[in-house]
Amino acid sequence: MSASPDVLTSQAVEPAEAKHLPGDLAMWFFILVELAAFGLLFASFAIARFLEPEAFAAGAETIHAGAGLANTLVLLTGSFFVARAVTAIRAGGVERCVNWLWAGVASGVVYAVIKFSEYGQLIGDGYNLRSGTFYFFYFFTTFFHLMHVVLGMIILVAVALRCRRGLYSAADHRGVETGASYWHMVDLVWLVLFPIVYVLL
Amino acid sequence: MKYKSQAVAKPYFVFALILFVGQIVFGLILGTQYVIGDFLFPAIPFNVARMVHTNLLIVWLLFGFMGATYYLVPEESQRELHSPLLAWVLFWVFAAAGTLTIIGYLAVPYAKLAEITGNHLLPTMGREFLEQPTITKIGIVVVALGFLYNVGLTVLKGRKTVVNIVLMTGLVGLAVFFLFAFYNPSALTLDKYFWWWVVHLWVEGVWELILASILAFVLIKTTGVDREVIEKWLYVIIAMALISGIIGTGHHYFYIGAPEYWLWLGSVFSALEPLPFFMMMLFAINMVRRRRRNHPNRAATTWAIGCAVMAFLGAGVWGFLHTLAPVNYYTHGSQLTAAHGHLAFFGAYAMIVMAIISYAMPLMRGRVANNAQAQKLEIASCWLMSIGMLLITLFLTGAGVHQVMLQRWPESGEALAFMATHDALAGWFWARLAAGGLFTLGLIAYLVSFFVPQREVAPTEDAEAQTAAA
Amino acid sequence: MNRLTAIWIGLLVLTVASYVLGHGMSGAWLPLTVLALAAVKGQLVIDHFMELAHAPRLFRYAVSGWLFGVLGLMAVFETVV
Amino acid sequence: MSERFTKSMARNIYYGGSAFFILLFLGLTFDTVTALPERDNRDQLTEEVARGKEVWEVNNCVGCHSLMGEGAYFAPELANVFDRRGGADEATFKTYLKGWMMAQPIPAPGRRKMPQFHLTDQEINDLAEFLIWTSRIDDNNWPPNIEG
Repeated sequence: MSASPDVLTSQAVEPAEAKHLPGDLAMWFFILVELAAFGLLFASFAIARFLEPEAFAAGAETIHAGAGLANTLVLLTGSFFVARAVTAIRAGGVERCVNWLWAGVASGVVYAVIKFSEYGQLIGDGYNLRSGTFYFFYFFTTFFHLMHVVLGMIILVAVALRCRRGLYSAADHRGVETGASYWHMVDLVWLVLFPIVYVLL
Repeated sequence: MKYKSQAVAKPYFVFALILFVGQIVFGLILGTQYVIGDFLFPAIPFNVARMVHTNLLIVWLLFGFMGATYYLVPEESQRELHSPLLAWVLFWVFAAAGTLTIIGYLAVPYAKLAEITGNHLLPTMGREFLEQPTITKIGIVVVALGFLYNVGLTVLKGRKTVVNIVLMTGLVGLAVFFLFAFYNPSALTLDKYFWWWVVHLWVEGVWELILASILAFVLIKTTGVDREVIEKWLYVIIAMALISGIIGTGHHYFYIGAPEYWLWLGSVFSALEPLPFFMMMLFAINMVRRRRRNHPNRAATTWAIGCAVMAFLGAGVWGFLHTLAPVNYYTHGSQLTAAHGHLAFFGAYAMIVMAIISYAMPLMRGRVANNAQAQKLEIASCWLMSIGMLLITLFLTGAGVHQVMLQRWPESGEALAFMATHDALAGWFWARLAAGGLFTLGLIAYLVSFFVPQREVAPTEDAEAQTAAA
Repeated sequence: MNRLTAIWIGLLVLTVASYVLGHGMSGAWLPLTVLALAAVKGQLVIDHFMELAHAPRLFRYAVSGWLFGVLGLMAVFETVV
Repeated sequence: MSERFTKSMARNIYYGGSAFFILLFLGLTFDTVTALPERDNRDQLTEEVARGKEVWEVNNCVGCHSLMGEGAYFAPELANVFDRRGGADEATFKTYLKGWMMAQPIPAPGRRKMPQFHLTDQEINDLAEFLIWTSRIDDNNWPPNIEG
């Protein structure tokens, strides 16, 4: 399986007309349930903040917004890499697809490193899951999300390895789409989490 | 019946139903004690009757699950059971241990039973649902290990279907989580925290895997829908069950001393718990709609659909009703808890066992299905029991709401005391007892349906041809 | 420049903009603006990265509905608090 | 092209999703177990309290009563009985509990009956200590009022 020549433009292979759900339907059930879980967490966050506005305002002072900003940029970039991987495989570019996928994994690593240094600082300052409702939400929601990033990385690695073994092609690349869909969901959740936790408070 | 060894399921089913009758008898006693406080006192105090009622429930469901496993594993694996003899031996061991334990509960005071069985050596008794003497608990572990060995080898050596694998993970989980019954620290909150690993992770975790796989088996057999379709839905549904149910354990950690964050965690994740039950209901109804053939055993289909619907109502709707922490603050440990418990256990677990019994018993008795008359009676019994249980649930819900209004909602000083509140609830409890009577009628009709004479008995060959076609 | 690259750069710019807004300025309109920016970013991801613009409508509605639902709820709480 | 909804993907989600949530639950359990000694005043969990819990267990008290809302709902909640019947005073409560246990079963026709358990003075004292210790566990302010 080698990359087919670039005579096929990415436009040509994109399923513009027919309705197409990228990836496996089973994954989409999972994505919808995950979104529901995050949605309930965000709603709870809003309620908790409504109940204890001062504690939330004080808590927000102690977290590091710069790290949140950096991580948003990293995740958006990771999402972009993985979207490029899908485009690549649609054009038959197996090798390019694998490279973009690894780039996506790398963005996840950078994200995790930033996240852990952020946790390290806060824990060093004496905060943890039980330092009040604000810190519970901060630690739990971001850690829950971080675990999703890690799961997304595991999925991307699995997809990249399978892709390298030549299991995906321009004709059959649903596995790449499935992994990419999960990864973008993780990004989407962060796009909501970022303003709520890091910007608004 | 395709394989001879499937027949070992029969004694398990028969004994399960005998214990079921016992459970209901004690349920009626309890219902009566709720309105006539000294009924049968001191011969059978309330705590003894309740212990018998709940323990019989657990044990008859376990017998039902084991019978279901022995019936469906050989058929799914396409080979005989590894050791039918072991299955028989374990049947007698478990039945004897169970019977002795119940006799122990009834014959001597509980403290005496604890002393006789050496509870002080490894204290595990006296906790809700885990009242069994330590030695009985050890017996349960031994039976479970033998059972898993027997069934596990059969699955390993045979065809590995999704139904088989999901059932096995459920059964292994059941055995593993039961081990927490032996952990009983002095620190009460710690004790309660891990107690739920047995109770919640059973009924809202691994038992759901067992339920879903038995349901899938019955649906594959009775609807003729492509196995592939049923199996992938089975995976999705149980995935949802575990995703929501594992952290959903948190709804039990609100008010027993665990950290405050469980109020949020338990509320968020248990709000998702109705989802798998909703999917299961849609799934069962859909599969029956899309059926490729009309299986002659309509009663089994009725039980299967009934199970999915009642499980959704009992576990899904009635669970959600009081699962959010601010609501649960007032309803925790009230009659509402009892309402939810009754409908959830009946809908999800009692009914799935009756569904597999309904499907398998006629086959083990040499016919594809019972005759029309027997099935009519059986279907009527399903409706009677379901309506009886729904009424029990509704009356207990009424009692629960009324109890909260009188006892929990008002400030200290204005709130009614527990006993006075219960006196005020007597009307609800009388109605509940009457509904229990209706349920009992349903149970009697169900048992009678096994003895309806079969005039046009289908020959065994036909039965096998029918099953083979599935 | 290809479409994905343009969208990626747009997302980065919007992110920095919302951060600068949130930390450099104040005003009653600010939280709503930040939430609106998040909605735009989310919808871009949904349409172009997740490719739900071309997916069966049910899925696009479900995911976009989630996005606007959550952000809308936040906006309600922002104006109430 | 492969099928849109595949069994292998459904299976991966079952295994992956379960493993994910089991790990998360284990992490939370670790944090909870770490936090408990402070919430339940582990340093005040004396020999008497531990023996009292055994008295509670071997007499199957949970078969009628509830403790922190768990158990049967046939008789009153007891996690706050120390406050309700003892006025949060240890001596008062112990006197009350002893009198109560001796008086059972109360001969009132039709009333719910509590059996006579024939507890020794020491057992009653241990039970009282257990209930007093229990009443002091931080259970997020439950029950809503003194009646439990």
